[in-house]
Amino acid sequence: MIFAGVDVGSMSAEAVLLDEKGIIAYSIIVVKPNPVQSATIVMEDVLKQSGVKLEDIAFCVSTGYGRERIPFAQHNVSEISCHGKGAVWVNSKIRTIIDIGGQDCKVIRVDGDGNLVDFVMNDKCAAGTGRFLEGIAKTFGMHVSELGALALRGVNPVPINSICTVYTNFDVMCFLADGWSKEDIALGVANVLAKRLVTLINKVGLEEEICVSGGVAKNQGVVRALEQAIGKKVQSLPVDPQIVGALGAAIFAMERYRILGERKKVATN
Amino acid sequence: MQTASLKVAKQASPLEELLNLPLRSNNPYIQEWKAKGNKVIGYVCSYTPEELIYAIPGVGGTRIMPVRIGGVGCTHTEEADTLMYRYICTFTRSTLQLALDGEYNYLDGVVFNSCCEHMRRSYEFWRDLVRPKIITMVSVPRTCHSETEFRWYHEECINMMEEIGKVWGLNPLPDQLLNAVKTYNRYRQLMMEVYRLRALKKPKLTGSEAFKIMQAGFNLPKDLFNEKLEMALEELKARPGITDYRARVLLAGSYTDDPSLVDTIESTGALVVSDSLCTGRKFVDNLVDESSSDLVEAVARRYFSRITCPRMMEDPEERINFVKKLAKEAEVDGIIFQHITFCDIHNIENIIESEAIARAGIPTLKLEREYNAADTGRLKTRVQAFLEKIGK
Amino acid sequence: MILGCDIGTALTKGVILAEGEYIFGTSVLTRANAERAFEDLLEAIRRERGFKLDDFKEVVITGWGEGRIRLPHRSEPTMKCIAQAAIWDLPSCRFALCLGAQQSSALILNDRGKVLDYRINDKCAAGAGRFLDIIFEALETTPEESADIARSADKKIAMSSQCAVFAESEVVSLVNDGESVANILEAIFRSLVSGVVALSKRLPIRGEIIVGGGLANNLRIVELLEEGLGKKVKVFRLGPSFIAAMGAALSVNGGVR
Amino acid sequence: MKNNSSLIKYDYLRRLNVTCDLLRVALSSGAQTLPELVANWPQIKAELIKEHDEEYVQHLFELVFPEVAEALLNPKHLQPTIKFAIALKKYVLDLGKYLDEGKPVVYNWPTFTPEVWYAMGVVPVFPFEAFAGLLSGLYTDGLEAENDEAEKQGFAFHICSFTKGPIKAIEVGKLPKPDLIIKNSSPCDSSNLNYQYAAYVNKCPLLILDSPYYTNQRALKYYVQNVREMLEEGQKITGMKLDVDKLRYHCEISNRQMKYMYGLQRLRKEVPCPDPGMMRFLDFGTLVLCGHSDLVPAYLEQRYKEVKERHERGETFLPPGKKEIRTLWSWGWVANMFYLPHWLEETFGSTYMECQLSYLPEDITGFVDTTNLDTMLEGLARRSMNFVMHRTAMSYSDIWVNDFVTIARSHKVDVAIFGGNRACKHAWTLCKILSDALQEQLGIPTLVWEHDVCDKRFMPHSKIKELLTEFFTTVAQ
Repeated sequence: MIFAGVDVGSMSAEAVLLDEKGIIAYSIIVVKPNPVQSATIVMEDVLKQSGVKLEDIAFCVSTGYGRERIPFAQHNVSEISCHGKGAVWVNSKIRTIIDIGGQDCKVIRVDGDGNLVDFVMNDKCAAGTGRFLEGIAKTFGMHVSELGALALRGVNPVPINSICTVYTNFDVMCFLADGWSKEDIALGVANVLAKRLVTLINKVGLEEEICVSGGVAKNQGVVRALEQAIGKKVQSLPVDPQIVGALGAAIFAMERYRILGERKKVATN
Repeated sequence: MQTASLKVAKQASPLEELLNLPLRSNNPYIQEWKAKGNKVIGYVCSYTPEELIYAIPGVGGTRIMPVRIGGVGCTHTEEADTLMYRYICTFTRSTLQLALDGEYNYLDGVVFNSCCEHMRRSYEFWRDLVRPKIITMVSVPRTCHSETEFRWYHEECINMMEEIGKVWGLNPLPDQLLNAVKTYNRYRQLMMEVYRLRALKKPKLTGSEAFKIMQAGFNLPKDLFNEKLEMALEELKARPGITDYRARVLLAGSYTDDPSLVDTIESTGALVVSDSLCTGRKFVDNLVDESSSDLVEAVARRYFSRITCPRMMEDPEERINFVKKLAKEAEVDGIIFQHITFCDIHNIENIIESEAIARAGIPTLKLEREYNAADTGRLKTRVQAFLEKIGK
Repeated sequence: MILGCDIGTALTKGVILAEGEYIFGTSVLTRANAERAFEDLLEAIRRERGFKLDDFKEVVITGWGEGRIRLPHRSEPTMKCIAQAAIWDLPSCRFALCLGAQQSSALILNDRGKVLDYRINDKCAAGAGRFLDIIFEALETTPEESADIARSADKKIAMSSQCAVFAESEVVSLVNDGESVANILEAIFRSLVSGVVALSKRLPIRGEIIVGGGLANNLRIVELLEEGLGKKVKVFRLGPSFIAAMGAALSVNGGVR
Repeated sequence: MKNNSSLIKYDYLRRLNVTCDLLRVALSSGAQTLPELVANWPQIKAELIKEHDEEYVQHLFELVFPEVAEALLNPKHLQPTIKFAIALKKYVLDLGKYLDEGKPVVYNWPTFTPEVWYAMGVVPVFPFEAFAGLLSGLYTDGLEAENDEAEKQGFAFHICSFTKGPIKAIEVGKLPKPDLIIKNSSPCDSSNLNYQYAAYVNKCPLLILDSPYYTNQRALKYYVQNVREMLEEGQKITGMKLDVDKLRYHCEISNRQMKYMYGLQRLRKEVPCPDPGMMRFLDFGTLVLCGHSDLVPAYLEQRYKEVKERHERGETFLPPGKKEIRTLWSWGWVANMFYLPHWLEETFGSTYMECQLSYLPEDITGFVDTTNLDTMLEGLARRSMNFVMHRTAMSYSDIWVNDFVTIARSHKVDVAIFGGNRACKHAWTLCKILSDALQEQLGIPTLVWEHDVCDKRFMPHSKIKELLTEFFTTVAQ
């Protein structure tokens, strides 16, 4: 029995196929402007990888900001729940998930079954989101994934005080012009991002174990800065942190299918 | 044009009418009312003793109707932003903007309150830029517990009546006062009936509909509204009732008259079955003692003895118990505490109330939002996650 | 000769005066490096007109990068420069706007070009030039053609995003919901201009209005500005970007006579 | 000092206590510059550790804003600041003793001056200025930690840090738990709700002294009646008795304070202004301590004497050759940047006229008639209704606007600075009205900028200097 989860975010879309034994396949793409389009492409890709056919999928749950518009999903769940569910599924000790997405940044607290205990979401400002790092990477003329390693080599972080992402980009250009090393700038950026995360984290509090999901989790610089800022260790996940949301959706698909199945039984008896 | 819109309105059933009543000067009944030479007075806060305005006999048998000033339908706040800077709440800026755009030109007068810092300080802009024929202030103390405060408020009520009276009419006679008081008591009782229908296992109407009815109540002469609501209630009772909802929630916090917030909440499958808002349940809480020999005083008493707004610096316990009581009545699954950005009062009050409510074991969600329903997607995600959190 | 130079966050502009008469102006990209931008500017001037640094009796510098220039020079506050240039361009001007890449400013001045009062907004990028660059990129259009496109808008749409970065993604999703580029651009311009209008109205608007700064190159923005202020607006004669540079040059020996 | 003493137990009290001695001893050490002060530190410390813990003293010394220390060493500030420290010390010791005796802990909002409480034998706590203001003005760590605590719980960034910090300080044990809180219903929702919250979480009564929305006789009568009821209740709750003669004693002290206050206000009209701006901040402190002891008027007498003599000698404290720019602070001082007025005097010759936190309308507030209880209560009530921050906030914004246009005229003001606390909603509603009036009626420019009064992170000092430099170099010449 195969279940699917698809997560359409503002920067990337992910799909995960799942059966009782575990993850069959997953795919990550850069979003197409239209969520339905993104969902379809990422789903086709994961099907192609695994050789599974769409009609073989018993149940599909969608999540992310495009979640309500996905034609082939029978049900949708908020990305907040999905990240919680997914993280605990891969590491049952996880109780707090810090999800840094393209536009949203969420701190999610869950119980042992991955069900929500509490959560908080950033206000409507790009500061402290994936976009923020993307902008910096662009300024450096490199891919966002390279920033992390760069920051790890930083020694004297640059002091960044502008609040607005757009201005931070400009500050970064100035630091470059003033002869700061990319490493130190990347470190400064990681630190300021971590600082912004902490103010959010403070609102719900932390319970260990802690993990970071979403694309930014791959940025070791940010993760280390975050660990220093909260004074706690962050668990690295055994799966690609970017698929946690889609994975959670797939798990919900599995659970939901069972519940519906039982309801049917009850109905038929 | 007027009569046309009137006809259209008249064809609809009383319930449909209340649910689709056009805003402000497009409201056919307000057009009708004004056409007869009657006056309309706007007010900004639930501590305005409405029935006293309604009781004032106008010149030549004309009447005076109070309407509550809101910000529904405000699409921009450019001028208001220029005047008030960004730290003022979007509700205040929206109402002011509507006024500057002439949306409130149909008002013959405006009654302000020393209600909250944001709203009270927009008085000066109304006075100097909007310039209604009458603009008056009712200074409301921040405690209801002392006779001195009550006497002050009582005097304020009398002064307000006289100020309006001396321009357009006389001071009301006892029977005129009694009629107004009876009408408003009836209004509150009927609205409580609406709350009863919302609290049923199978609620007879959605939260969104309830807010539209409340909105209509703010903008019709109460006698007429009562008439229509009585019929509307029969229509509602005849309904099968809503069963396909996902969760029952209570809405608390900042001023909310715009149904769009409730629409956003209900678009997740939740049903708003009750509220503790000054535009809702608090507004119709408590009745005036009709048997009193001094009805003006009795009216003032009602406003001082109803469940308080947190702008009153006292009784958090009472307000918490009030919310608990409502939650029990309507058997809610959770409570959504929302506040408009920069609303100091409900920002802190929501912390006090929600922490106490959470301790009592009722799930709560705190939402910060702008008055005008922008950013609905993110609000919706929060609400949906809340429902998932409480296993709905 | 006098060299007036305005080192902005996006462009570095230079204006040359001889006997108080304008003779030449040019600009180069700043690329966040004031020192290099200034050298590039001098190089451009040499290349295009053959003037060398020591041809200039005085070098006056203003703008974001001024503090970073090691070469001995005289510095002037930007707002003063704008006022000087505005009064030079239009003696009856009493209100000037400068819509820069990171900051918009509004100021009132007297008949001698003295700044009487001003307001600035630089809290966040919404409403600044840099915001537009992001949008143009997202819409795959250019500043030059954007004005005409916006004019052809056939309906008003509301932008909910205050944040420039979110506006970008909002714009992208609008495009994909089949919204026309024209309508989106128009909406963006309107929301941007409404910010500038609000800023302007924080001051008593008197006399005639001069507008400078890169955004004023966009005629649609200027039109909307006139609509919003309910007054005619004159774009700085030498090209809006040069307003502060010209003012810097004019500031020598008491500025405009 | 015993370790169970309140002045040790509660860090804010401890800080305030050490601060008084630190200021007095350090400023009396003969040092005239910061390096000299640092050189003298060993002797200063030796003096301080007679009473206080060495580590703590050392730590606090390292936290002092160097700019503040440097500024206070300036002759124009030196003597008054010492006198202030001595007056404050007396209050701190009285408070410590009072608390150690286990008497009821009373928090008092400063807009009704505390003579009545002294007359009951109560020594109230003034979280607002004595702690939030002074601690964030003197020390680099300020109240940020407490503000963050509040924000963790959901208090918005724009809830006033004047109250948010100290209220949290109670919860984290840096201030004693209140048995009674007294709060005017003005100036703002932010403070009202903060105090309501404090009363709720500490389960103590909150006495609301309701500020009417008008300033007429009826309002005064009403307000006096409220004061009476507050006192009745206050006596019931604390079980302490108001002594009329004691009240007269303390009112006479505060009357003497007012005499010098008004005198200073009048002298500020002189050109050049003989009154250094930084001292407004300490003046406010003495308004909060109103009538506590003879040492309070002693500070103001010192201030008045110096300023008057400076004026009579026709001298100015501005750097030689600096042209005076007479500056109206149309909001108020920035607590977390105590030294700002000094920096402005030194850099731009900008002198400090009045602000919302310094201006008392002498003709209305006058003096308290000490004939009998009634006359005293009426006098105190009238003063309170027209008190700094109360007069401007409790009623229509016209009062603030008219006051400041009048001041701008009478003080021959050149420019205005509206550095608005971001929490101060009612200020942001009248900012445009006021700046328009100044510009249109008097041609006075206003620099409008935002800060957070007790949290320097929102508007870093460097940024504030930038803004002010641009302003003064642009319009003020």
